[in-house]
Amino acid sequence: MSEDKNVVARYTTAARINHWITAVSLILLALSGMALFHPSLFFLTNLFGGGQATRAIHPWIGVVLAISFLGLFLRFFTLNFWRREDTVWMKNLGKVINNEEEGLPELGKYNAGQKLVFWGQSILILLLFCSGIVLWDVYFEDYTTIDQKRLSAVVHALCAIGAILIWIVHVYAAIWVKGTLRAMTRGSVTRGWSWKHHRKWFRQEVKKS
Amino acid sequence: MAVTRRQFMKVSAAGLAASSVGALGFTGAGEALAAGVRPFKLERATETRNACPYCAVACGVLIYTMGDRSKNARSEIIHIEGDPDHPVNRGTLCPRGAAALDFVRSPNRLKYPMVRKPGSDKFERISWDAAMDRIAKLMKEDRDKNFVAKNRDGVTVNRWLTTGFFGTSSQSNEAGYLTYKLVRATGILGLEDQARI
Amino acid sequence: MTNSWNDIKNTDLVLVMGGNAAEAHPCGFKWVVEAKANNGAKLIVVDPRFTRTAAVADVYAPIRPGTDIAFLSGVMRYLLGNNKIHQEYTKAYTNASYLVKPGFKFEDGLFSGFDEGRKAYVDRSGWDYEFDEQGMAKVDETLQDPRCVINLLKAHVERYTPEMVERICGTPKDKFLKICEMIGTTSTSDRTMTSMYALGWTQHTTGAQNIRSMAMIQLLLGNMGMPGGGVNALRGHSNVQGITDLALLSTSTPGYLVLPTEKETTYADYMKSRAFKPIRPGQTSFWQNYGKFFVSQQKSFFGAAATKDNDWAYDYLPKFDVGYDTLKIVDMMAAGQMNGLFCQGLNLMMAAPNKTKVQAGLSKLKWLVVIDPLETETARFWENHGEFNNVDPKAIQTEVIVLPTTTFAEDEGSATNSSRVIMWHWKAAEGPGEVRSDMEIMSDLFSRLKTAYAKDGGAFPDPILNLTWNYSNPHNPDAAEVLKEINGYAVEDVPDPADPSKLLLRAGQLLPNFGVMRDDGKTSGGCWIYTGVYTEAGNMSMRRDASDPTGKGVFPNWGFAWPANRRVLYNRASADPNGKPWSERKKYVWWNGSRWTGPDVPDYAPTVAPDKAVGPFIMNPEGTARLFARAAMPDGPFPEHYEPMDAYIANPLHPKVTTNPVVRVFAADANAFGKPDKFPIVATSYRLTEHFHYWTKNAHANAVLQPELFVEMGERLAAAKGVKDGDWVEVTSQRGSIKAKACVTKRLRPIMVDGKPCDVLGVPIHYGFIGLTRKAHPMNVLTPPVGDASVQTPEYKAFLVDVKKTTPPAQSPAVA
Amino acid sequence: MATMQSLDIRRRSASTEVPPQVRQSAIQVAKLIDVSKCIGCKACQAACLEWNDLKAPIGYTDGTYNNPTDLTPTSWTVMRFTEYEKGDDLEWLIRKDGCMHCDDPGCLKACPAPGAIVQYTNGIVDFVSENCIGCGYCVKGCPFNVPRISKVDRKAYKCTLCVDRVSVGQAPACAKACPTQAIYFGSKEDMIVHAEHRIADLKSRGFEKAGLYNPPGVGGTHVMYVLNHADKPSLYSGLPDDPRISPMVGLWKGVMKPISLAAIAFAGVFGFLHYITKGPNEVSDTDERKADDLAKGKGA
Repeated sequence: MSEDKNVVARYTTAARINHWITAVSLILLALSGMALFHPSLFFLTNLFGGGQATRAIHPWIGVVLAISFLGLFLRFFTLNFWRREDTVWMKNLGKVINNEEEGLPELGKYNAGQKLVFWGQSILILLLFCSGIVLWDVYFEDYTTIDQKRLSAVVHALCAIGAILIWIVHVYAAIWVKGTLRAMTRGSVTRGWSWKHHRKWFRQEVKKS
Repeated sequence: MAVTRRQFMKVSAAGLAASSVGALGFTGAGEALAAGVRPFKLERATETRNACPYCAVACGVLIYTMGDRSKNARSEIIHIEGDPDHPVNRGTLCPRGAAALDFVRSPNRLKYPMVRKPGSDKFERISWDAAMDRIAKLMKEDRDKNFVAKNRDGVTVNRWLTTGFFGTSSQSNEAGYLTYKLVRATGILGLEDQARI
Repeated sequence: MTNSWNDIKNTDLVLVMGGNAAEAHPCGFKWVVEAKANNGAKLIVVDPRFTRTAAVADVYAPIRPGTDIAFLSGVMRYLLGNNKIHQEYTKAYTNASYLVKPGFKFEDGLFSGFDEGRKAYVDRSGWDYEFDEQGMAKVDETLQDPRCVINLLKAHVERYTPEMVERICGTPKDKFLKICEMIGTTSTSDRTMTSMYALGWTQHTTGAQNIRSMAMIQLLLGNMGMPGGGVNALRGHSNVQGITDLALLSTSTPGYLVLPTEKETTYADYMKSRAFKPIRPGQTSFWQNYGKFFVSQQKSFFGAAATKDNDWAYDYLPKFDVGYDTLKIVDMMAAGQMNGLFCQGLNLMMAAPNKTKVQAGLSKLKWLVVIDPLETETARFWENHGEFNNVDPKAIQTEVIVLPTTTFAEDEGSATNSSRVIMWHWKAAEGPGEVRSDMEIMSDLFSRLKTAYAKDGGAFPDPILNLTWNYSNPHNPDAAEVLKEINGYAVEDVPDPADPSKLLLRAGQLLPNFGVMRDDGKTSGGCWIYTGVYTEAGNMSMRRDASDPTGKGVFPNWGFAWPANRRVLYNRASADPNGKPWSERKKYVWWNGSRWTGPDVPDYAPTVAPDKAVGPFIMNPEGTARLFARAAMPDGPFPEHYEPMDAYIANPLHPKVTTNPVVRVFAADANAFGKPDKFPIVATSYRLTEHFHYWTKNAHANAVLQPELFVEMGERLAAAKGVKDGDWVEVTSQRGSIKAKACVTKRLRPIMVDGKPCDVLGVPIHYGFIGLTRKAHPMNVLTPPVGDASVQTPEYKAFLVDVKKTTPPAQSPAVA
Repeated sequence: MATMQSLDIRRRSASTEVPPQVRQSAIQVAKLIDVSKCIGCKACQAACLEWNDLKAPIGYTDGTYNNPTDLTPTSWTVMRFTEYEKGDDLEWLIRKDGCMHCDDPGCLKACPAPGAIVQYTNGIVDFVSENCIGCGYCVKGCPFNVPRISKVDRKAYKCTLCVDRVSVGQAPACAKACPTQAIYFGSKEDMIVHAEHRIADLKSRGFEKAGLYNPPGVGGTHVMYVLNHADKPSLYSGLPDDPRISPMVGLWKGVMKPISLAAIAFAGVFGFLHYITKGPNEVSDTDERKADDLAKGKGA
């Protein structure tokens, strides 16, 4: 338990740094990737010092993301195994969206939505990483055929869009569900927030103290 | 005749280049759409009519040089391509002729007279004067010593057999003629070129 | 070339044999492609390799290297036997009807007059016509007499049946007959064949006879002097034609005059064998003017010092005992008989056969002067380049002086192309560093020698002291001035022979044509065939009128073609004896009732009417062309197949005389030849289109296009040796061995020779240890030091080797 | 001589602006490569190197005549040699490879950098180096495997059809050099007519299947071939039988682009609407109290 008696510790400092490295990488990747994906967004390359620089930097940011995300993955994957209550929660997704959460099962550290975000990003980032390597001509041009590169381009773009959509959901959820953001900014959440959203986890935390 | 054509070519090339700027129509397309067409590199180059140095098709070539032959501009050859008027090649060139520039500008061009002394493992640079003096001296020594004025039968033969001369089939007729005169005047019989090897 | 590059477009059939025109002369070959595309012409390629010329051919046939005479004799047999000859042409314009002396015989591979001990036809008196009392050759117009040339020829080629051709050449009979049939179609008056050959025919011990064989075929077909016909030598260097004309050759002087032999002790002796009296009634026998050309030339060389009294400075010329050709010079060098050598733009280390011998010879010289725009193997023959040139510089005592020269782009002057067209080129820029032109170098050398001889005297200084060098700038003459000297001018006023009261030429006036040359010293001219190139009307080699009024590819006002601006030689033969064109389609030069006319300059006296029966081959004293060569060739009046010196098989025609019996073999080379038991593969050398000899390995782009030495071999041979594309192989001949990468190809199939499969291996010549290309063993390590019996061109095109898989060469540090 | 023509732009890579459409080039240019006349001499390669100031590296031989062995950033055209045995007869099929200047260029379609690839109204497809970002998408877009990315400057290179020469009324360097008129340059219309004559000649010489290679899958090309065996283009060192822009590239650079942006926009809009209609999900006081209770051990 936190020193502050009114809050519950949710993320360690290391976890938060890890998260924010991932977050920043993902945003930069999205910006640079979108710049190269759609002509109307090419102007975004100016953020990175022009088209050449964007093209050169993007894969390196991808490497940062991959490593960083691997850290997150190792940290959290055990907490993201699917449980029976997640299925129930998912069945009541409509209620969740309508801010009617009465009667939903008590949840552990993560709800089903968060788990889907987690697994979704895990899979997509893996795919992005692999397809990105294939497309990273500077170092890997000679290892694949052009058809494999073409496939990778499609996969990369699709996964990127997927990841961006998930990211939007993720960010919006943090905005929508008040009190969430501080988990990643200050590392702790209020007791009330914990009670409301992750009661099972809250109980465990209480028990631990 | 040559001058006329060269002048004509110069005028027309410049004309083409100038009119093309308008023809490109980039002003109409707008700055954003102007493409980076590489400027025509021969626009103001000096054109000289020459012949390919390789095989005996002797294709006509046009040599383009940087510099307008003014006193203070050293001409540098920047491009060589076929002479479209030449009846045989009509502007075409083979892979050797098309790369004749790389022969002229080869890193393996000899630039200075050099001598390799007996037993040495290197060339040393010498002056033209020293080189030519040395050659004349070597020639005269050998000729004076080994010139055969009469053969065993006492017939005048005036020949010099201990020095040979391989001439080149790539020099001009005029250079070849001078070479012939000089070599024969010394009495050398061992005079050959690439004609039959 | 008897015809011109442009004229090829007029042809109906192109035979590329003994050459590889598409690769060696791509821009000239365009006229073959043009003839195919626009004249319905067909292209036949006969070559040991399926070349890039073959890639665009209608018919390709393989042939074993060095068996061209057997093939061509087989063609002659077919033409004669199937009446596919141009009867009227053959009868009127060749010596077909001439009677040959009874002394002429051919038995067991030898012509009459052979001396076994001297390996020469010592008595060639039988190789001639029968003459009547007036000294005129006897003829049988009915062609019935068995001693007629044509009947002797028939008998001679009778042995070359299609089966024999297949046995010797390895050319499948059906392919051979198909080609014969195609060639036969050009015996009609409205169709012509052109022959394009190059070093594939010359570089054999039977080189000159290869070409003669084709000339005979063309005569039988009536294709000489015809548009789209002729025998066309595709010459190698840009000015090899000009330098041949100007005689940078051991026993020649400019304009195809011959240097005196030591037997010709006086000018009168010399001229005795050069009377060239006609041997048929009323013939031109143009060489009767020999004296005029010779005297004018001596005046050019020695000016006022050449007088009637001193026999026009006859003694100033060296007199030869034997020819000092390349092989002879190298042999003398290797025997330590030479002290000094100049290599002016000729890379002897690469260009002469048997590199080991050349290397040894150069090492025995006291001094070597290399005049070249590029680094060469010759200039660095003493330098160690690992296994590519494994020598010890310390042991080599030759002093080497290298003089850098300008290239084509950096000097001006004229050059003569393969079509004999003399064309001027202009200087574009200065060369790099301290380079000087050949003219400047020669002038400098001359000036120093002259000064030294004037000052100190020495051996026979007269020709040096009296050599004309009276140019405005004697240290670096203006090329135009030299061309004027070559063209010739009147030394003093020349009266008109027709009307002595009139002046034909003023003193100093440039000669308009060689017809005005004189043997009394009144005219000067360095090379009679060039006369007309620089007249009072200006420098004709500068003419650049690209018009071709008749569309026959003549371009009469582009440059100047020797002789007399004539583009097709023997063109009188394009009209029948009555002066009418043989056919409308092949109309070229004809009699219009008062003179000869047509798009070209007639090769004939312009106003001599056809009824005078003057033959079209005006250089010959008989006025006709020779199917029977008389004694002009050292190895026989008819061509005969002999095996290359590295003989693959015993000659099936006469096993006792397998090789050319009169080939010159130096004592030092007695063991230089390989036998098939040890070297069972036939090799041939050749040029690649991406390279020019040994220059372009120094040019970046060409080094990119073909960077490294390889040898080509067929799939059967490669399989037998366990070799794949790109593997290193060692090729060994009796002379030595080289390493190269293997190029395994379907284009070299084994051919059936004498009933057995024969593998052929090809080696490009271009690579050495200097250059931007990958370092390589010069391939002339492999080639035999022996030449054509007639002109001593080395036998590069057919030799025996063995091949095996090997390891890459150890790379040595790069130099130059 | 090539004809003078304007070089207005018809297409420009990754551009949302529409090029001016009013002016239309009078002439579509084309280069016709007649393999039946080609002697594989590589004059075109040498001329290309010289004109474009390319210093290709000097390589090694691999035991074939193909040198350089492939297109590179410094070799924009290469000859490809194939030995083709047809019964007892051998044919040496030699093809000059290089940019085909497709009418519907896959490279341009794939390129993400505005103006890095342009197609002029005369049909020439050109790479504009200053705009090129070196991503290699053109390589993926090209149905002929032509563009190459330089390892030195990471920019894409290929044959420009000598646009600098054509723009001043000269033929491309390769076409001018070709000794046997195997490369012929002019208006596309004229080239097609010329090709018909050539095909007739080839048919008369026994090449029944001779024909023109001007593949419709890419809208036709401005570099066309006359082939002896037009029924089997792939005989010629793998010339595609029916080239078209890869469907994957079509997907990637086609529908995916708008759909993706729409999806992202939709997600954003959905979130916004959700927020303003449903409002934030806040923790109530009750929740706080119950949580406190639990924390203090009173809760359930």
